[in-house]
Amino acid sequence: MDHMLLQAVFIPLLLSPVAYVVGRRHGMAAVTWFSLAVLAYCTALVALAALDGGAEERHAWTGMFGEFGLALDGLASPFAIMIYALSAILAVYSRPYMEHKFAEQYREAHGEGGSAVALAEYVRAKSGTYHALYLVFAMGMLGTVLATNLIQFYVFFEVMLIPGFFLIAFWGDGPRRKIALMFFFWTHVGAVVLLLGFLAVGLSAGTFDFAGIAAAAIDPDIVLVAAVAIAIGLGVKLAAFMFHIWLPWVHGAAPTPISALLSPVMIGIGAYGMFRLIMELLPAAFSELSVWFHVWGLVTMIYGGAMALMQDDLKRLLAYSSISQMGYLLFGLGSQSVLGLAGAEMMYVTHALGKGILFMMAGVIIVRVGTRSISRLGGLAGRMPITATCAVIGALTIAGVPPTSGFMGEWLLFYGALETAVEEGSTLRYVTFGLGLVATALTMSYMLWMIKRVFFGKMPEGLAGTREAGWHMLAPMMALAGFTVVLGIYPDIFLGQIVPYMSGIAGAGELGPGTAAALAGAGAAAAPGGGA
Amino acid sequence: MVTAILGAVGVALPVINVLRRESGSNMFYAAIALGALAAAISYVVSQVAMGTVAASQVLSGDVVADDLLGAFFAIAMLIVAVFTTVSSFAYMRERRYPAVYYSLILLSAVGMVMVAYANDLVVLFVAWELMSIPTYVLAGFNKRDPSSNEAAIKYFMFGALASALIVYAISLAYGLTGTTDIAGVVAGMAALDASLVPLALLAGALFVAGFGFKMGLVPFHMWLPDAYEGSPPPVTALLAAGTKKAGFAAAVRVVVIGMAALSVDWALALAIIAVMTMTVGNVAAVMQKSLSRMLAYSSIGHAGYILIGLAVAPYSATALPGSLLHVLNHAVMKGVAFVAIVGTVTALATAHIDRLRGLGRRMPITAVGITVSLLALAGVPPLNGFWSKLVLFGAAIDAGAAAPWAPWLAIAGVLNSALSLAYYGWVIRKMYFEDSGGERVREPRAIIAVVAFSVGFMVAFGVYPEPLIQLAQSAAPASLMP
Amino acid sequence: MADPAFLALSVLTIVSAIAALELRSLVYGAIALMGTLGGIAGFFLLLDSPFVAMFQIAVYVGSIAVLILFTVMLVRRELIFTKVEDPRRRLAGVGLMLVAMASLGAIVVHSGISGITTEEPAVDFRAIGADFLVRYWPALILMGLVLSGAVTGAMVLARREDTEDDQRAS
Amino acid sequence: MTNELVDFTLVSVALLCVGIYGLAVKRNALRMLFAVEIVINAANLNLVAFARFVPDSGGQTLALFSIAVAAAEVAVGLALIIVAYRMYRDIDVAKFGTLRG
Amino acid sequence: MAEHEGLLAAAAWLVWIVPFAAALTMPALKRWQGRVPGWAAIAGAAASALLAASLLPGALAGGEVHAQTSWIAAVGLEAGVLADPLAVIMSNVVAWISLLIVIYATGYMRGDPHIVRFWFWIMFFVGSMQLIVLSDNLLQMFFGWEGVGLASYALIGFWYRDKKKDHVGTEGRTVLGMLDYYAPTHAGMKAFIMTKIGDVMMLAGMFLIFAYAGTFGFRELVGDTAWAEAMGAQGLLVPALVLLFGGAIGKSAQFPLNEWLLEAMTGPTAVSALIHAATMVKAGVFLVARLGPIAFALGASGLLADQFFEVVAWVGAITALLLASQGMVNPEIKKVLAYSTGSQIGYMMMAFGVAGLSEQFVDGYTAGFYHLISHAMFKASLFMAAGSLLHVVGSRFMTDMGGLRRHMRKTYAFVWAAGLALMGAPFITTGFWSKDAIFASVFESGSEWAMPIFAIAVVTAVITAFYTTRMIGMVFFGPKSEHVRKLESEGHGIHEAPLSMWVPYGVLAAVTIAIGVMGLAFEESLHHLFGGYLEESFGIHSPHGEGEHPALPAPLSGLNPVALGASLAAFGVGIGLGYAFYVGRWIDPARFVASNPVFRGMHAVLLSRWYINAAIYWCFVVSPLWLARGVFRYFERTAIDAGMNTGLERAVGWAARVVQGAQTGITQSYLYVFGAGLLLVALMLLM
Repeated sequence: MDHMLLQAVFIPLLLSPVAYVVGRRHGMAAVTWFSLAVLAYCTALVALAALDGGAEERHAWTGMFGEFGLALDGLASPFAIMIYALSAILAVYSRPYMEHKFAEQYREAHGEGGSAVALAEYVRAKSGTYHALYLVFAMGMLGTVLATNLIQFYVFFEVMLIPGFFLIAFWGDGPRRKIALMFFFWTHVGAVVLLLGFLAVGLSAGTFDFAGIAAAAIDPDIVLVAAVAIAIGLGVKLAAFMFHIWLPWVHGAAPTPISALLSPVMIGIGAYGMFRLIMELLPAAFSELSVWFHVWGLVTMIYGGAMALMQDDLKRLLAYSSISQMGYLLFGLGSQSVLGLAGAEMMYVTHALGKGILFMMAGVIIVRVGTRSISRLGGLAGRMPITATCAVIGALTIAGVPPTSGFMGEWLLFYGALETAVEEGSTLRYVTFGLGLVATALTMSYMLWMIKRVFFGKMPEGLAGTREAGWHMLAPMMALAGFTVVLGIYPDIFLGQIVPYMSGIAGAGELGPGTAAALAGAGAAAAPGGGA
Repeated sequence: MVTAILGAVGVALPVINVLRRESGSNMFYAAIALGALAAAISYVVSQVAMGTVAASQVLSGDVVADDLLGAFFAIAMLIVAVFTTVSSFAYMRERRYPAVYYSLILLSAVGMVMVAYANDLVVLFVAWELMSIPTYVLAGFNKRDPSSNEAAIKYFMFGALASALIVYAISLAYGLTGTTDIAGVVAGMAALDASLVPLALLAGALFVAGFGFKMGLVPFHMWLPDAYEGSPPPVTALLAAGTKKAGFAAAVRVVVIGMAALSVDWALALAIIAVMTMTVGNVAAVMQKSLSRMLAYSSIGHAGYILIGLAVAPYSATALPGSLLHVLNHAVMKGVAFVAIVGTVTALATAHIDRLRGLGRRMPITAVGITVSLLALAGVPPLNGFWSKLVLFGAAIDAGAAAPWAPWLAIAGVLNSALSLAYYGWVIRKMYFEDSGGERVREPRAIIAVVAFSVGFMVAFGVYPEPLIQLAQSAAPASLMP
Repeated sequence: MADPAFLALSVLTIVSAIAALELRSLVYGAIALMGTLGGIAGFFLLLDSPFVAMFQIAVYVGSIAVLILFTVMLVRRELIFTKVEDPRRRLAGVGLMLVAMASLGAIVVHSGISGITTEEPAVDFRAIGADFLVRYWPALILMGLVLSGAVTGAMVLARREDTEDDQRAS
Repeated sequence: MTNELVDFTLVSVALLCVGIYGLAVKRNALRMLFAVEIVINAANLNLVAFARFVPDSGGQTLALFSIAVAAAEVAVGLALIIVAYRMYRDIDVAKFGTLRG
Repeated sequence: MAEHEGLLAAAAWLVWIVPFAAALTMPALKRWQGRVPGWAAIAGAAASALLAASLLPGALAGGEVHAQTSWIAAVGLEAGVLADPLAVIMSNVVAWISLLIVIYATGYMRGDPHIVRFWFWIMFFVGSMQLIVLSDNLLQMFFGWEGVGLASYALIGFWYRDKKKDHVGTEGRTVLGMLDYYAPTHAGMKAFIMTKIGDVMMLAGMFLIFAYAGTFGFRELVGDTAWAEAMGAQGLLVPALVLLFGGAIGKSAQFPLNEWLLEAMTGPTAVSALIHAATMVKAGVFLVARLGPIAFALGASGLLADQFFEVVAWVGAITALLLASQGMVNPEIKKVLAYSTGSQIGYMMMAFGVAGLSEQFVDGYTAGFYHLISHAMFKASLFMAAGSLLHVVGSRFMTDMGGLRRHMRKTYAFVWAAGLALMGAPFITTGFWSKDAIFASVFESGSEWAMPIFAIAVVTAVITAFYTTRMIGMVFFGPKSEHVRKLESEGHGIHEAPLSMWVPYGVLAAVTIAIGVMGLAFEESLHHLFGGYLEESFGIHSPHGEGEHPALPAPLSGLNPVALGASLAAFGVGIGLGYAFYVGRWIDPARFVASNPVFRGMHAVLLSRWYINAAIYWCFVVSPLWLARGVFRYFERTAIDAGMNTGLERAVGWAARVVQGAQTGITQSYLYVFGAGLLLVALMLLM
């Protein structure tokens, strides 16, 4: 099919006004199916392109800043697939959650007295807006990942902010407007710092296209400065330590389906940026900075975990957990070895799955119980067994316990870190590796403790009447839970793409014995597969 | 040609008024004015499109240079004039002296256009005055409104002082080089005796002050927020989006080109002013209560961004194109924002941010116009404002090789744009996320038209900015490029 | 060294300029301003530019100053004779003025123009006329537009609406 | 011609500074108008002086334009002051301070 | 033959796949509550057991089945099963004991509303355990390893409502300010996290080895020793092995990660029997059995991993003594058994450790493994019996029992049988033979540490005999406790457990005795089997002559007299003391302890678990939480939140006010600024 990627990126955008109209005319159910259909189609496009071994499209754009390209390669495809798959799944999930939220806001605005007809009308009006913004949001994220040009990357990077801002400001919790502004503001600050880095790189290279930059020889001083700027800019998106100011608020306040998209999928794009922009485009700076990424990642992961321990608000806890998980990604990135990098990318996938489940769980609890305060929860496992099961699977995914995909991400990640440590004989790396492993215990602690406080133990008064969520909410969770287990047992679905790509970047000369042996095996294993 | 059309119509309008003896027909005069502007703009655009315009004739020696630089500014300013006229449909409906009003707009437009085309200091000065004097009147056109009058008086005092300073500066330049022709001045400055350089620089400073007053550069900006807030909103659109840009047109012609000849580090001075300007503008815009005042400060901030391009012009080939691009974009963005204010003022009789609560529901199209323009002003892609900022900041970073301080301009610029998002976002928040409970209001059709056009412009050139970038590149005078 | 006429004119001009600003009565101030404007005209004569001097006297002294004087007359008496200003700001203004004078004067004096005199004949005012029509005709057109705009604008502004409304009502 | 160019320039600078002082200090709108006129005249003086010493007709031309423009300006300015006076019964500019912040 | 091998390989795969499949069918059986899930579980466990048994003949003949399939192709990893004698025997032990316990649990868990969840996790556990046993590489094994951990977590916290009766510990009792009273969900979490610490070390070890060897496979690690040489050169070999052993420490509840096992007793007793006595805690031992030969075989290349074995031996010894000592004073029957479990596993570790330190690797290896088998049987039996007691009495405290021997005769008999095995009653119990083999191998190892470890082993044996007697005495002898009398007065008379419950532990007790009677022969054949296995697979040659393997047990011929004597003496002393205090009740233990401040202090220390638990809580729970709270309050909230959000807001607001304050609205001041600015710009340009 022609222009598969172009379609995948722009169909949601072009159809978002249609979604608005459908929502207004035919209500939430129709628009949910509409969104699902659109996103599912686009997911299929992306997945097909990925199965084809990637795709690349180029279109004329600006003379000064290069062309408009879309490329799906081994690095981008896991990100792209997760973005759209999760978006599609969450479109279904949105239905009950957002209906609940609309109704709540309607009551807020009109008191309890509003008539049912008026409420239905209200919900209809809002659902169109919601899905229109939702589609644009998804599209922005995908565009970022597929971009082949610095400026294009930046454009999409910002495009996803705008719908995100509105989604939070319209339907968030708490001081939602202020938080939406905070979100917009801080991520924009990050983005502009990123832009400075882009400009420095692009202008020194004389081109903004990735391909051109990779080929260009740039003054190493500029590269380093630019890489630091890019790292900081992406660090804000990634909510790495010291730049995570906005994240707990935003993820706590965003409407849950959006949190579930923001947290795992969107902030991970920061990591994608680090892969694509720093590791791939600025390898010299990357090798210089990688140790610092490593340490930064470690600090982030421990800090996020420690803060997560202290939270009482369920969604804030998950938000801090996301910070911690982004620390893993950074950690893997800093490992600078093929498997470590592959593991970091796998972590993105796995975090998307796990955190997606957990945020959905939080949404279920918000809808069914009406509180997010962990201290007011407890013993819900008996009342909502499927949710509890999914949540446990999600928690295990985050904690990296086999047979969930979390383990597959983590072992590669940590192994990669160790391999580099061994290779360089660097004590710092050994120590960070060890502490990183210890941090996994921390991760597990806060996750299990959260699960225990929410689902186990004594049930507070008043929760006895809690019911299990409807299938709109359960099915997405179960789908993700199933997928995380499948992926945990058979990770080749993604690793098959990631590892060869990463080894292509790292070059065969720098491999540790473990990786080399592994890859030799992989080559042997892949050869017949390639023939077939 | 443009002058002829506009000037003739401008003079003719009051005469027609006298002849008809029947005042109050707002639409009639507006239509005539609009027709004149449309003719003018189509003339300029067709000229540009046909490629009959020379790239840059700054150094040609003619009194009026019919070049792309002028055409570029002319397009920007004529668009603004059209905005003003169209939005005045709504605004002037209940007000008096429409004939004079539109004629003044046209005269001012002539002035602006001629400032852009002027290639001789004498013409420049007279055009400058032609641009300014009608706007003094326009600013005070609401005779019953004390703030309109206050704005006009402040504006007038500054304007008069500034034009006196410009004359003074011209006199120095003339005295040093013996000619008023810009090309001659440049040549003369380049060959200046070292002992005379301080005077040349003094002239430069006076030019900066004189033009900077219009551009709203710190510290010559202080009249600006008051004048913008107090003037009738369509006039503010003209001031902010139009005459301000004429200041840049003059600055590009005179300050940059003229001073490039002097081999002193004047660029640094401009850079300092640029940083001060953008910082003061953006900081002061925070927590404003009136939307027009906030936008006034924001336009001070934007003057700072544009000045970046002028400051690094000698070091980067993309600097001046960046400035030009931002001039055009800012004209549209700010123009539509003020036009939207016209809408709120006519429909709701307020531009107070707190009273704009729920605007998204009450006046959806106006609110969309404001939102998109604010986002574009903040430089959020994919809107046109992003690209011009991008080119500007890029130029600043690019200039870093020759001038080590230049990247700091870019850093200051991006930090300021980030800051600006905070107060733009605040307005958006008021419009969409808070509700005053008012009923939906009918939006003036003229405003809708302007908003539709500008939103289309901002989005279209945001997604595909190539034509504008190329236009700006070819319009920028090549003489400065390293 | 400057000749006595120049010195006398300088003193006249500057002192009357200061007087125009500082005299308690606005009327006297306006008259002192006329003195300044006349002094400038005198300078123009000294500079062998009689045409400009005449223009100065005709336009400035003859019309502008008179216009101002009439306006002054329009204003209430006590406003004419009371002078309001903040002592602190005045002090600051004087300071600024002196600093500016000193620094600008220093720039001027130390720049290369000191000591320039000329023996060349003055420009014939016919050349000016030729300039107007040949070279600066666009400016002339613009000037016409300026004047027409200013006149219509000033008229609209100055028109008393209350009386007009009364007329229309009647 | 016995006078030096610099003498005229100095007088002009002095007038310029007086004018700016007047603008910065005086609160009476009419006096501010006076000050503006002083500045314009300083500029004109400079212009004509340079024109004499260059010598060239351009300076004088511009001076003429400048005088005419000044007239137009004064007309508008006076009109504005009159409007203000009608509204406030006062011409103290410091009292026109509602726009601020 | 190839076909036959294929069948065997399929059986080896199915051994662990079948239980998983059974687990996955459980949710589908939810509709038919009641007995159906139980039957399905029995079917699954039985199928698995039969499959395991089908592997037995080949393994006993010294054969091995090794099959692989592609797994993570991207990294070149393969999944596989390795059914060598070690794995097959272990697999059978696991399979058959699980089958018995599953049968027991159908009775024990009857009527529980969450029975489906129970069976799911039990079957999941069995599958994971078999996966550990049959994996041919470390990574795959780790899946099972975490799987059993997960099942353990889920089952310890099975009664997730945290009712009072499901807790362990004495309510209100604190040790160093830490409450010694644990809810099931807390206990599950504690177990999972503590074992995770071990797992983390294990992962680190695995990765280190993988980094050098490029493989996780057990077979591959043996063949080529280049990796070990490289690691040895860097001094990383022993650390890597010790890190791997860390996993075993965690899973087998060895010192210092022993504390979770006691709280694990909050789970249903069937779970305690299966997971926390018979199988899962043996996974660590199994891991050492897997790795020990690899490490020892490196000795042939001159790479001695002595320090690794020393660590193993000492950890085992310390754990054995530490936990046994606490078992002497604890009032809860399941906790006593748990202490005993940890302590006995310490023996096994000790055996494997000294095996590596001696020339006679096979001796220690066999001894350890023999003890593993016998302990699995008698401890499972004891736990199930304890479950019956709990079931009947409704209290976990032994002080609430007493005098039950007349009411529960079968249980009484089986507890004696299994208890004697635990105590190491001479000649007729498996426990005696296996413990004696350990004593002997320790004594004969010739290591410099042999004597201290031997002494510890003997002391531990005394204590073991004592606490076992104490338990039996407190439960079955003496007067009935108030609790029991209250029950009787309420009409809930004490009665024997139902058939489905007593049969399983009866069978195990009987088998214990049966094997015990011909214990030496059993040991010899095991020795023979492992001798061949180690020789063939690892090239470890033991200098014992082949002639020393008589077909029939010549009683006592292969025994070491010192070890034998020590063993007998320990048994005698221990049971004697226990009898005096608790069966004969000649001395009142409470008064005895109170009589002397030293005893009082010791009692307190023992009852407070040597303060280790409390110390761990202080160091790893309380302080980190305290630290985290501090950081949260004084950094996250202040520096990050307030500092960057509010602070920035305030700073900008302040700046805005300053700038806006300058905008006074008065034209003069504007013009003044204009003039000053002009001057400034002029000067700036001129500078």
